[in-house]
Amino acid sequence: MSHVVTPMVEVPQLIGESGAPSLDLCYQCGTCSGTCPWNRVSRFRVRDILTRAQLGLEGYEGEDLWMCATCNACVDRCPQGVEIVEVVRTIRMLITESGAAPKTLRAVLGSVQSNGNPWSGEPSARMAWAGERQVPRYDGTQAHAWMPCCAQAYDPRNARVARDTLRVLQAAGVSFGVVGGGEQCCGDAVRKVGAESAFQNLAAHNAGLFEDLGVRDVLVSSPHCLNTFRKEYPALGGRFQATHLVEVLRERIGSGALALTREVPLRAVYHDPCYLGRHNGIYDAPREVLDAVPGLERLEFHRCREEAMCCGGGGGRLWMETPVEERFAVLKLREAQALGASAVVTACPYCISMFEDARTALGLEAIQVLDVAEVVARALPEE
Amino acid sequence: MGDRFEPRIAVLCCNWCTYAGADLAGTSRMKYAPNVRLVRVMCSGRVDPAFVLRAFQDGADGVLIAGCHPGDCHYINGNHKTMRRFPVLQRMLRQWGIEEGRIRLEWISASEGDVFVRVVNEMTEAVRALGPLDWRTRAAMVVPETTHSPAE
Amino acid sequence: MARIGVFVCHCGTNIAGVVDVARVAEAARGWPDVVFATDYKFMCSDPGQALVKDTIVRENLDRVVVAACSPRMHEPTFRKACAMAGLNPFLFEMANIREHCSWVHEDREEATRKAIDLTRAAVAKARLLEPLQSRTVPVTQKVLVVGGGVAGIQAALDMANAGLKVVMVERRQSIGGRMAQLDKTFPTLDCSACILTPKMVQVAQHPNITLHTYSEVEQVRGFVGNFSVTIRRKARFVREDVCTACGVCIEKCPKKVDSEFEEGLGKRKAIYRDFPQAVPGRPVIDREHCTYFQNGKCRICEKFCEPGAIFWDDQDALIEEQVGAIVVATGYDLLEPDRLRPWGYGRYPDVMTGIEFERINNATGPTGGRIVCKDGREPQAVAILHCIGSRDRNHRHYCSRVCCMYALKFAHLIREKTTATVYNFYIDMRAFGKGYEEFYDRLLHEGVKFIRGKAACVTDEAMTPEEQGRLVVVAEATTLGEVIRVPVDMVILASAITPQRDAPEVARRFGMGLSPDQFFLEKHPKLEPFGTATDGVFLAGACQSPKDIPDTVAHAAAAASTAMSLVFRGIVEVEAQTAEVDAEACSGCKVCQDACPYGAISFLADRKVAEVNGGLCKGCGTCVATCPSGAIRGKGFTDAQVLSQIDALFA
Amino acid sequence: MAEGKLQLAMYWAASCGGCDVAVLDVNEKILDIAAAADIRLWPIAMDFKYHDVEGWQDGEIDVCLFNGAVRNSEQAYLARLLRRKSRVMVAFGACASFGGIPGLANLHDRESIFQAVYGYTASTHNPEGTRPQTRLEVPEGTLTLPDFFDDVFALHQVVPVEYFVPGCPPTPKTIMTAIEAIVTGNLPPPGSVVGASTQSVCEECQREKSEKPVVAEYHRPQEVRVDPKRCLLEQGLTCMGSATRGGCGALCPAVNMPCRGCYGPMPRSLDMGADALAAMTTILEAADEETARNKTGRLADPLGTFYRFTLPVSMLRRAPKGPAVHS
Repeated sequence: MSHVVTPMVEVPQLIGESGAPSLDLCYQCGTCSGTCPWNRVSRFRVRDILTRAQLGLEGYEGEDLWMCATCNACVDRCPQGVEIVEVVRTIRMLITESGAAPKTLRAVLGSVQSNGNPWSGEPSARMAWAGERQVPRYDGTQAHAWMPCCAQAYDPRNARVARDTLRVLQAAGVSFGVVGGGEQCCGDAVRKVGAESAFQNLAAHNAGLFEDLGVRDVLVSSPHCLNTFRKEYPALGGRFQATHLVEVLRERIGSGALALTREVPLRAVYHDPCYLGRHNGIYDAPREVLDAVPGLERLEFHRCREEAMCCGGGGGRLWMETPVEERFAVLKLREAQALGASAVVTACPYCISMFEDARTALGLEAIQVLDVAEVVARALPEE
Repeated sequence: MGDRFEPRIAVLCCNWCTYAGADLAGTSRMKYAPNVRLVRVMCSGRVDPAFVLRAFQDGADGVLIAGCHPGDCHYINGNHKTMRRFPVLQRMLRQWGIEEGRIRLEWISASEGDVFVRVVNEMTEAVRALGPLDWRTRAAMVVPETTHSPAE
Repeated sequence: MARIGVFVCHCGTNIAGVVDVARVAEAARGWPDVVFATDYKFMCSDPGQALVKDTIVRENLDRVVVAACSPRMHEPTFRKACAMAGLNPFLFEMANIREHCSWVHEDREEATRKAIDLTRAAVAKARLLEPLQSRTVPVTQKVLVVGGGVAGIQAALDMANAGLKVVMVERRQSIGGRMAQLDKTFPTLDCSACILTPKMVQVAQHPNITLHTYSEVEQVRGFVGNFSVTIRRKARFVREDVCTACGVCIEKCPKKVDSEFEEGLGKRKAIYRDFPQAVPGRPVIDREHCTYFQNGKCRICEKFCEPGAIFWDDQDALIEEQVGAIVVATGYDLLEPDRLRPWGYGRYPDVMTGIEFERINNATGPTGGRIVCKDGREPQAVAILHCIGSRDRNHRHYCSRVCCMYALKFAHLIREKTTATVYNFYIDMRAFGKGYEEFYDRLLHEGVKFIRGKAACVTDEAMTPEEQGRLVVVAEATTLGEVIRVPVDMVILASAITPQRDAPEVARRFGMGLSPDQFFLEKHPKLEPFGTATDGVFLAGACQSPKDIPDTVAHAAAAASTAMSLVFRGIVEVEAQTAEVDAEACSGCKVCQDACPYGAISFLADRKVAEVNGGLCKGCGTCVATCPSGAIRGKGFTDAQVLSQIDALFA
Repeated sequence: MAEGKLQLAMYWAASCGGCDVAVLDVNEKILDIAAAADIRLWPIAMDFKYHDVEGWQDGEIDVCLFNGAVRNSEQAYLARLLRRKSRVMVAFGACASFGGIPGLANLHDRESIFQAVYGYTASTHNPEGTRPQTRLEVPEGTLTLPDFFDDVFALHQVVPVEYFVPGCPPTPKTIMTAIEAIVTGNLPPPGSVVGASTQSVCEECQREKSEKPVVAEYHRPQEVRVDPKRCLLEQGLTCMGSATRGGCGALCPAVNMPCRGCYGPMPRSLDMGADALAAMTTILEAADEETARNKTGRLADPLGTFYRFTLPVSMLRRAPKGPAVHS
């Protein structure tokens, strides 16, 4: 019995026209698969998707398509400049927009539709994380409009980060106010799973809201918000800048406005969030902030900075199931353990969730998972 | 050709790249709109902005300046001068009321006969859409026969 | 009143099939100053040219217009015909009614109207043409060769053997270049030094070659046939007429420095020659590292120099040379090392570049030719990674052309000298030269492993016990669709061949262009791959693009022969259609100085006017368009001439 | 000139009056003029009526110095009238010679100018939308106003002109040189510029130029601290000196102001704006298109800069009439 396949060139043409013309450039060297973090734990090969998509052969749209965590490691290294993440996103879009998104994503996308966030959180409860705390509202006069991530608004673990961030921002004398409830999810991950129209709605809502409020700069806690605000909103009418918390903290510490005085005796290994690092080139700011914390000893993962391994939570992976042994965060926690670290510190709510899950799965009590904001909060002088 | 407006387009181009590219379009028997007339100079750097003004003044509806790609100039960097002049020329013509689409700068190499054809066709269509410039009529200056009879 | 003759060519049916040529000639008869117009089957044929010549005489024509094909094709033909009939050849103008008209349009009426327009424009310009004189100038019978690698050596010897005086300038202490660093050469595996050093010695001994090593070309002035070159001969602190090259000074010098020739893998002294067979053999003192220059003490070399050749007061010397042509053979460099980090270079000592491996494998190199890891062990497995930085938009877009073959050569040499397993990680195998595919086949027979997939990274992070303490190459074996991890002990990176870092500056100095990849730009990629934008300046070897040795030698020989044909001809014609400044109208604003790509315009400070050097001017006309006073005339393309064409076409 | 005193007329049309003041600026030499000439007409200094001039015989005036551009019917009438009465007609000053600053109005037509002036400018209060009328009947008779033209003309575009004396205004030296030439009859062929140089302002400018002038970036004069010694163009100021006829003595550059081009184009110029554009952009440092676009973008108002005084005599002369093609 023979098994032969026939190319269907309409497929690559459609992908090209739908947003990823660089697909054609792939010359099958395999650098992407060789760079991909999945190669340690699974047989997922992104080049396989590219080759199949180039020829329109069955398999490009299969389950593997949903594996990609959009960490950008392959894109950075691709010798042909193929925008691999864009290719994946575009194919996902063709599928999701036709209503065929994987089941695991449907609840999330439904929540985005009805609540404006992926966490099934009530829009009216968006500021609930703050409890009784007085949080200044953005009134057009402050330098930054602070927008905590949806994860921080609705996920209890990340809500702690938001509360510490509030303390830190106030201690640092940052001029800010929160948007305060009307905002919706930035849409980065929504777009990466291919829900383009949902993303467009979110973006139109937020861009309009910021415009109405006269926002010039959005201070974000999530690198995903940063990425989409900086790179995708401008084309959709967003006329504001975006700054990540670590950039502000670095500036405040550097200028002497924020003094970190309390010892924080941690052996902390910093995990580079893909969307802060590779996607936006911010590697030094979080490290400089941590280095300003008294008593903190900073370690590095074997693969760090440009080569850092993803936590596994990007590109919608946060909402999908991964066997424990295949979770990147699990691998990284083990490495942190081997390094003798007492904490993994990062600067992204998705990374926090992924690492916390991994910690639970491994039953690792000895290692804390912390956001840079939490570490800095601990170093603040006592109130 | 019917009644549609046939624009007249001047191509001021260099000998080495664009003129040769147009030659290649010819030897390859490619077909393009007959609306262009080439004026050959040795380098696009020789294109005095006054040549462009004169073409419009004479009645051209569009002017294409074309030369070697930056970095490929037969005269090292004569085309860099064109590249620097052009944006100001285009802006200045806009001030005169000559639309941007009527004046174009393109880099067309000796091997790009197809590009020459595409550019010429595109420009012909674009200028056709803009309609006649008709400078001599629309910007005519005629002193009215004065009927002025000074009254005390 | 001009007397203009117009000749309209049928070019068989090429023109006449679409354009009504008789109507073009008819129209021309009605234009002012046209005293004769006709159409004819083939204007470029002998009878066609005879028609032009006879008519010039019979009708007493003082201008000729031929409406036919592209002037790029037959302008020289008809100019010659005019000249033969006693008419200045620059009183000729051509209308291109074939390439620009009959071949690109189908509608007969449209095409004929356009042909008439084009011919009218040519006549309008012809009316204003002026006689011009082509000038010739003598050519200096000497050639400069810049760079003493195999390309420069080949070019210099070819020319010197033909009896031409050659001046060779080499930046380093010795000639020999990259080829001198290589051990064996593919695919024949002959010893690089064995075939190169005799040629190096020939250069040194050749009566027609003046060799300046440890020297650089600082300035180039003049134009084809008449270049004047300033060479900086760096102070070497060793009297060349006294030194016997015995080498005792080198032996005694206490100061060790990383050797450039050994790619930093070995040491040299502060008084040194690049390698034992260096040509010239006389050493130089490296002022930057010499202890005496650093703190005023030592002078051990001086004590041991029996002939007394050490000369502390030596100074850089500026040498002026007049040459008729220049061959640039400045070679190549390798990819910036920091770009190699993903493949472990700079992190792991046993990751090396190809050129480093050449030195390790070389009997005169730092390990005496033993293929060993940094710790002295022989490797059990070696990976050779192809396309590192080549064919890669993040680094260099082009193929470096020699890596596939030298990777095969390395594999062979490793198999020959060790028991190591050798892996080649490649994207495509490019074995295009004579005997290359056969060499590839030979390596397959030798059991070398080929993995089709580019190495993504090299790491020491072990995932299995076999990987412990070794280097792991990670790649997708794309034919399998499996990511494989290969533990090895040594990694050789076939890193991209790049232009010399100072290529842009050198290009400016010699008036050459740069390709987008920053290699020197050839005059024509097919037909003149050794010429440059500046007449009389030629390219040889890898400074134009990556080349292997046979291609380099062939390229160099071609550059030499072209340079020779220029020099031996003895005279060179300089452009007649140049720019000229009317000193009366020039106000000395100097704006034209920057416009000229050739530095052909100088400012006469005493008269406060600009002047064009007719030898340097190539007639591009950029200064003409730039001059705000209208004081510069572009001969052959004057303002009035170009405007007459525009008016004829559009007024 | 023939025996007797020179019969001199001076008139101003569309101009600011500066040219007339410039004549006074020759100081005590005005007495020499008065000694050599009978000033028959000079509206700025003395009262005249149309019929005075109409009553002269044709050719009765030796020289008429006519300043100002022609932009309405009265000016055209007087240009023609004075032409008839004068043996030598001199376009005096930049406006008469080239259209001058009023000539920049050629970017618009009468209708759009009226719309602005009687319509929407901030200082306009004209609820009835009143527009000037050329005739108005009142009980006392008919009132007339000159007819406002669509175009601004240089004098020679209306009547034949023998000589041109450029400048905004002509410098005293230019005026005296021109008048001496006229008085002594030592004149170049008709159609020539008198009182000015055949070289550019650069020739007279004392500023230092480098061997190869290049401009890093263009600035407006208020944006930079000007080096008092160096060439203004090289400092990135849009100095028109290299494209402008000299004779003024480079007065503006001498006081750190870039030349604005009031002496008009060079003798061999095809088009003054094209000259200046080519010169200023060619020497701008920019090795790629994006830099070229960005840097040339700093060259503000190219048309107004390059044709500040010469729009009506440029190749394109004016913008197309009728509805504007762009806002």
